[in-house]
Amino acid sequence: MSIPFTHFLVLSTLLFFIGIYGFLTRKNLITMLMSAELILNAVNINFVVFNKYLYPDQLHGHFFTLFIIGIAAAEAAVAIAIIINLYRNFSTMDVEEIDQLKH
Amino acid sequence: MMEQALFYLFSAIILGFAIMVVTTRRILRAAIYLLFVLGATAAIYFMLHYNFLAAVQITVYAGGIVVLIIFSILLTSKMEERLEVPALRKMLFSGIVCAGGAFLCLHTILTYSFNPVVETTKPSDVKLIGEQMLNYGANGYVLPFEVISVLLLAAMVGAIIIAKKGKPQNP
Amino acid sequence: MDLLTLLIIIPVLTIIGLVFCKDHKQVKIVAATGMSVQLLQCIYVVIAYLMERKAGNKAEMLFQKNYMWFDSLNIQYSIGVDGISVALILLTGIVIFTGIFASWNVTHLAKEFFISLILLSSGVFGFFISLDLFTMFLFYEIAVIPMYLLIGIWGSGPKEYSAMKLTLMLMGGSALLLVGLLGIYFHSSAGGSPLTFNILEIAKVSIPIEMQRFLFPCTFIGFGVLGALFPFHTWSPDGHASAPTAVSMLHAGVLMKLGGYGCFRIAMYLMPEAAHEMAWIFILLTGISVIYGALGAIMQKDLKYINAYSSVSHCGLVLFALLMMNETAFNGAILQMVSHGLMCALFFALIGMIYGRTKTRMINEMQGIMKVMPFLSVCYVIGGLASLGLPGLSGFVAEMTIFVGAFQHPDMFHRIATVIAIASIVVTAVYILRMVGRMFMGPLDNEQFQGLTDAVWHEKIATVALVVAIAGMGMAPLWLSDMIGNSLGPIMDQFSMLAP
Amino acid sequence: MEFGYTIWIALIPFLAFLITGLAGHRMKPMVSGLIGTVGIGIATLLSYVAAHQYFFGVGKVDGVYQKIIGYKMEWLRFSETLAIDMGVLLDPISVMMLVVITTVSLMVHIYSLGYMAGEKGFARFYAFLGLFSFSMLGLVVATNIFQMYIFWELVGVSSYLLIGFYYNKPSAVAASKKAFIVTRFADFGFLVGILLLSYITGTFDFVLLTDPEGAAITQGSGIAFMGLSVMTWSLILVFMGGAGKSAMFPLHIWLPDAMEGPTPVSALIHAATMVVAGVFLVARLFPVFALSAPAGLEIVAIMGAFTSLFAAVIACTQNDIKRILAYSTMSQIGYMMLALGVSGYGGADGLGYMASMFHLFTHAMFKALLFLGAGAIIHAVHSNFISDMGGLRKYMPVTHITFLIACLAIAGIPPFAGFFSKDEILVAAYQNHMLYFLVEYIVAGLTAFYMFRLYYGVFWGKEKTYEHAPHEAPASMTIPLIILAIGSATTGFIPFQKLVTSDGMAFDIHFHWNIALPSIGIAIAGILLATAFYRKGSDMPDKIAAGLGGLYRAAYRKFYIDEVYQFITKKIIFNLISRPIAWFDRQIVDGSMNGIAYITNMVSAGMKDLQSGQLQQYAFVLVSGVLILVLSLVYLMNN
Amino acid sequence: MNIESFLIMRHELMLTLAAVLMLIAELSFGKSEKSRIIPLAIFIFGAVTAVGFLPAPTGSLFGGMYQTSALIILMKNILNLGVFIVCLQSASWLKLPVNQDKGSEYFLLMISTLIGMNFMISAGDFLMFYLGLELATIPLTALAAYETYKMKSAESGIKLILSASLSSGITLFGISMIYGTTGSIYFNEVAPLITGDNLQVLGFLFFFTGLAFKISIVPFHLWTADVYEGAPVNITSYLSVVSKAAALFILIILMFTVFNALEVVATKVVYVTAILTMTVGNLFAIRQQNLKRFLAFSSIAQAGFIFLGVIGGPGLGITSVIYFILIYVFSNLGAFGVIAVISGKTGKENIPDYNGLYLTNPKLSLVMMLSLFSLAGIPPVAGFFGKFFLFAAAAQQGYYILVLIAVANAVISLYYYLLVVKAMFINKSEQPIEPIHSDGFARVGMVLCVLGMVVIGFASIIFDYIETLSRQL
Repeated sequence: MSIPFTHFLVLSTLLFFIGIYGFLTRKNLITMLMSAELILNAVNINFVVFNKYLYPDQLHGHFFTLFIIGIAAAEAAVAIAIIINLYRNFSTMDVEEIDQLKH
Repeated sequence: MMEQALFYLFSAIILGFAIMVVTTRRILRAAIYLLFVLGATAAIYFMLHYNFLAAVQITVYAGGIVVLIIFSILLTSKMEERLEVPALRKMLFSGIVCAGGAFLCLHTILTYSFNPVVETTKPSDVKLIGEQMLNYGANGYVLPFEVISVLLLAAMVGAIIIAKKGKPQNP
Repeated sequence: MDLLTLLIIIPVLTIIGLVFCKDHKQVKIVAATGMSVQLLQCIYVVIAYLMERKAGNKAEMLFQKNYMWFDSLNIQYSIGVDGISVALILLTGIVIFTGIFASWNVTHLAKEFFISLILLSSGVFGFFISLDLFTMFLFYEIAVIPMYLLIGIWGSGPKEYSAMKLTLMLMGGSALLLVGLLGIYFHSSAGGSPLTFNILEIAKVSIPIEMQRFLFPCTFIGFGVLGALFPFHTWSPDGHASAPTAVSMLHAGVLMKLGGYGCFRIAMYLMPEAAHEMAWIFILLTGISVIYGALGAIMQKDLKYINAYSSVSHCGLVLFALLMMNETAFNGAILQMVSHGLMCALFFALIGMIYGRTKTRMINEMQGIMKVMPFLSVCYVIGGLASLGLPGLSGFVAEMTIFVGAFQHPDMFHRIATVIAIASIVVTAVYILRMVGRMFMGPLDNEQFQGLTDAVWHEKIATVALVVAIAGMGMAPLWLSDMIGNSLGPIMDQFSMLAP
Repeated sequence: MEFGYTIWIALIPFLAFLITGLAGHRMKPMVSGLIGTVGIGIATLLSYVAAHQYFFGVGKVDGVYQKIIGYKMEWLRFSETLAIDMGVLLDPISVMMLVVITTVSLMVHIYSLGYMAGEKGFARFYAFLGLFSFSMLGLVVATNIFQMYIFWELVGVSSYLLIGFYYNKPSAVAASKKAFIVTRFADFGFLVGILLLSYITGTFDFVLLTDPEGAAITQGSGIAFMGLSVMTWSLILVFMGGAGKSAMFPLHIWLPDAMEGPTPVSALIHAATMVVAGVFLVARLFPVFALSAPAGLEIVAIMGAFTSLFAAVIACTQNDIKRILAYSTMSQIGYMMLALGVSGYGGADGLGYMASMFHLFTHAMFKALLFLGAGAIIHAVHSNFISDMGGLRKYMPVTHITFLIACLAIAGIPPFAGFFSKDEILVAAYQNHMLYFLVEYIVAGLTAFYMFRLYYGVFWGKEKTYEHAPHEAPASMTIPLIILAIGSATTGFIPFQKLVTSDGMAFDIHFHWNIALPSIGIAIAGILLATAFYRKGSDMPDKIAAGLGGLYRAAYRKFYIDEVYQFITKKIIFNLISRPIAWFDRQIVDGSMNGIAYITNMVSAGMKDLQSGQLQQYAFVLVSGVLILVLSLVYLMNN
Repeated sequence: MNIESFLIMRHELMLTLAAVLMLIAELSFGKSEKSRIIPLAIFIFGAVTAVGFLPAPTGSLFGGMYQTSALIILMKNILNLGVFIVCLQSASWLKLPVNQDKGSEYFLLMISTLIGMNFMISAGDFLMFYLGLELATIPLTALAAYETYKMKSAESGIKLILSASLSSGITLFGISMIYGTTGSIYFNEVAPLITGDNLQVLGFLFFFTGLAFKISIVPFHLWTADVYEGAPVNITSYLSVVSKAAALFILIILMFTVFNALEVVATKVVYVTAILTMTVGNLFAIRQQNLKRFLAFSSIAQAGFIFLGVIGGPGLGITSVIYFILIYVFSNLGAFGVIAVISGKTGKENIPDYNGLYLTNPKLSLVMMLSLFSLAGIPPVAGFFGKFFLFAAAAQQGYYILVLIAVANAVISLYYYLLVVKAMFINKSEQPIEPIHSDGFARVGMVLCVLGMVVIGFASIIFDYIETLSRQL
């Protein structure tokens, strides 16, 4: 194996923080959701790589990733339902406008 | 060598498009870039011989989630609309935090002495995955499987009741 | 049911009875009956105690009972009394009894009023009979909290502010206290014996001195807040001024004694070394309390403020005496608690009654009311005289015991502090006489006061009971002083190793 | 115990107090008056019996009068050695005081039946009188210095109550308050003195304290403090209490004001009994003073001398009949103090002591008489001021004669009582220091002058027009006058040197013509001067007063002592101490408590933007929170 | 698999069964019969709760993925009790016309979150833990956004789900690091491999964040108040009590098993966050006018107090945490019950609206007062005992300064609780809330709460029982 193992981790970590950056800056709710997906994806890479390179005799990381993907889907479904409700009933998509509740 | 090149290519795709996802001002494009990121990730899974996982990644992520997102975008946004650029302050602080975080994590990770085992050729074939998935002994995943089914059901129900039409009381 | 637990059971039963009352009249009858029974029970406890001692029972605590409560932490419902607690129980019995009669005119939410009042008193009784720190703390808090509602709902003036301030400051004190108690608990084990909250057990253990240095101030200030230790006394003027009559009575009369008792029984008894080491700081503070309270009282115009500051001074004297750490001074401190309890109750009862008639508590708005309400005025003067330490009334006995005790201290600093404290009796005379002179004497000019009436039967019950108690204690103090003194032996043993 | 009954001398008035106090408003006024009078009458009888028994019976053993404990019970115990006992200690001075107090008190009781008749609060008056008698009797028989302190305080409070008897009169209220507070201040010294004394000697008991061979005296002069031994300090402090009660300068200011009380009260309390308590106190502790703290005794003498002169000067200028008598009382007490101060202990050295007690005794008689006489006069003319009086001798013959006897007695004209006692004092002063003698000599002259100024002003001088024609007082008032007049005329012949001496042993005195004659001379001179000025009325006094100018005015305004006190109390204590403390308490101490609450609220308000409602801000905080935790725990704090 | 395995998993199975019954009921009941679902659901849930208390075997299943012990069973029972009371309190709200046809979904979602929590507590590996966590969160967001016609409800839903997804992302990152350094996701395999290496500490902290987010520990708490305020009252109470309790349970389990080796780090984290949480929660609570928001901050502060127990270590620490949570369930639900009743009938949720409540609604006011006193830790209600033991636990480890800060905070908290008491009892109002007749379910709920608050404190047997169980952890 010639690809340094840690490069995967660099990749995933960077992806993780890019996701977080997106989450912190994007104003549109859907783009925030996308950033969250990036975060999960980064974690997935971690699990897979660890599984593959460090502990290949079991499939813990592999399965973990599988389940994360499943849950990401469920999460996205509910989030999008709420977003659509917000848009439909209150016609807003901007996270900065959603601040009736504060202080 | 080939592998290496591919890996860095995919890495570049992932990171590049990820940045695009979080910066582009066109929301639909962002979704498409996300698709690229997820696809490239799947490609890496393939490289690692986790074929089943890669397939799931493509079907569920690309095929499911991204499509869902695209639909919702189509439902809620106008095509010509450009997203607002976030306030500079926000970008600056978030950028600092994220960069700092990345540095911190990378530093920690890179100073840790991992012991990568020598490449084992244990195939991750679908049969083995299936066996483990439905095994209720040690290293079996039938219980999580059941649980996630409950979760998906609940999420579905939840999504439905919210998306159900109802009249707003106080817009 | 044992003798002491009955002291808690009776108020609780009274409260239950009150819940089922239909109207004001029933409420008052039930409350008065309950508290009369309670008073009799208190007297019975005193008699039983004295008989038992006479029969030669030398145990540190009598009527002791232990019931395991929280097994895993060795928390027990552990009760017992010695002469000190008996004296204070009697005081509480008298004050709550008179308090009921003094609040005969409460009509707004009367049921709730009496329930809160009696709940408060049950906390006080529980506190005095407890030998277990946890139980004690529990009762302590039960005694403090109803105060908020009592002042807030039935008070006058800036009642919400005062009630809040009082509650928060007292709770702040109890917060410190809690830390202290926990610290004591976790150092109560000697040589592998289980941790305990039991005071008598802890007294046998020597808490490490470094720990004591932290825990002693916590507990002492914790209780000191309730005992109006300078500079944590400021809840007292506002609280007393806003509180309804019976609450002021109970609060100044009994609750503030919890502070002194706690300082004594817990802070000093359990941590004698630190007490000895740090006494000077607190002697300074209490010395300031004594003089400062008295001087502060001079300029006040509101009767309740006068008495509140006077309480600061008198309660300061209690703590001051405790810090002198000799038998006579201890005795004096306890006597002062009883005496001040009775006096304060009398004062506040009378202020309530006078205020009920004149609708003012400002001494400069009253003059010559002796003419229309001689009974109340005479009782007030008696209270005032007791407060300034007139022989034949309770205050003298207590103060002299304190001064004699304190002055026997071999250290110069303590004796000088004592002399300064003694100076307070002059200042006390100034404000008491000023108040008496302004209010009761002189011509009755105010037309509105001409038609006022003197005390009625329930008011007379309250005041006469207190006056008799004050005079009784003042004229025949020996039995009380002996009863307290005989119980000081084990406590002095704690301090004996510190003898210079 | 053969003297066990003596306890009842004190207790009977107390019972009378309880009865009249608690039930007085339910009975006819006169009944309560009679109860009180009968009570004190019995007490008087008992004290006569006791005096007889003591002086002429069992009191003397081997030529020495013993200290006899008639009764004793433990009242409050402080420690093994320190306890307050209640009891009766009989020795020459206490027995003598019993006689004085009961006698004068009885006279006042009887007198008041007439004087106070019809007053509102008659029963209350008798209750207070009973209380006072009880306290005063308890004071003099005290076996224990703390018992004495207790009754000392009780005396003070009964004095307070009686001065303020007319409680709806603001001046009376103010006077009572002043009396109480000033004496209270003095008592502070007394109390500290007692504590110091007990700290040194370990006892409160008089018998132990005053035993000349006792440990208390012999080990007394230990450590010194500011040049004086601690024992001396403690006695000075104790004397401070005595000075307060006995109106020694500068603690005298309450006494003239105390005249606001009913006149019989002034006679009893502020002339005959209570005000001499200070003298009695010093006499009681005399062995201690004399043997272990001569410096203390020196102070007593100086205070006595100064006060007697000071008060006499003021007395010459006053216009209010009772105030003149009050200053006169002060002056005479100064005499007694001086006598104690110059005395030695034992045998003929104790001449001053004997003289002081002697003068106390005679003074009680004639001063009570003077006050009661003044009462009769005031009763008749309804005014206190000499300027409103004149020519009363025609209307009130009995009063006139008795008053004259009293004036002669106080002026020191033989054979009236005052002459003998005052003469002994002058002798004692002379033997000690010339200066004391000179002062007292002048005071004797001044006394004669102002007494006769008063006498002439009231009974002679220009006749005023009276609204109601003055008439002689009723029998209940004149009988006590007559009895006391007899006393004033005759008690000078009692051989005090045989009965009341510093060590209980009799001694002989020699008559000193060289002192007696000049003193008679100066008294007569004073009388003559007064006769010249006031018998007919003349403008000479005014001219002299004008000539003296500032000095006269200062004396008239009582040397501005009251103003000084006013300044100290009102301006300094009230404004500079109490008011700032009240302010400090509200603003600083309480303010800091409120400040904590305020700051909490402010912080709370300041933090509200943390919760901005912006989801991304929340996420930002969350992420930075994790990173800060990581940074600090992984890198900064990981040891 | 045998019958015993079913008994071991009986909580989850019963709940799943209940969920299925709800589905069936939804499908089989006609539109007019929809209202009958509510009593049916409450009955079913009551039965589930009751059965949970029956003794049954404990053990580990699925190769260690699922484990249960007497202590865990107790935790589940506490959660059941809490949810049961919430259900009782929801009845009248569900009867409102706007919510009428969504009753079975409500119960279904609630039960599924409870299933998630049960699995989370019973988890034997990180995967089950994660699934349980998500199952406990995602349907809950749907519940928070339940009142689709209210902007605030939708806002609370979106805030919850987005921040939850962020926090779960962070948690997963942490888990991945732990997996990377140990090679396993099973708790019992991971535990011995935790060495306190930097990366593990980092993983632990990321992981901790996810739970802290659920428990609303400062600085991960910011969503709490907004979500609580916006969500329907009953969901707020559910969030503040059950959801928080579940997260705390798993936190203490993990702290003292898997991450036991990281004690030093964990202690520091808990120490700092406990102080922050108490203080910030209190300072915010002081200013609140909306009662739900007020209780949100108060519950944040309570979490800070609970951390004192967490820092108290195994034994007394765990005991006191569980004991306190038990009391907290009753206390907080008591308060929320009153708010639910009043808000349901009048829509008033602000503190000034409660002025003079005692004169019109004495019983509600008393319940509210007792609950608040219990939250404040005032005897004789149980909160006093709970707090005392929490503080004792921290003091046992010698953290006296922490205890001192905590008690000072308790005083501040007393201040704002008293503000509400003041409004109800002391303040006068021109337009007080008219006398309210609450329905039977709500009453039963409140009676349960009051009973709980009164009995649990004095009945030392409960504390001793918990103590015995926690020693087995």
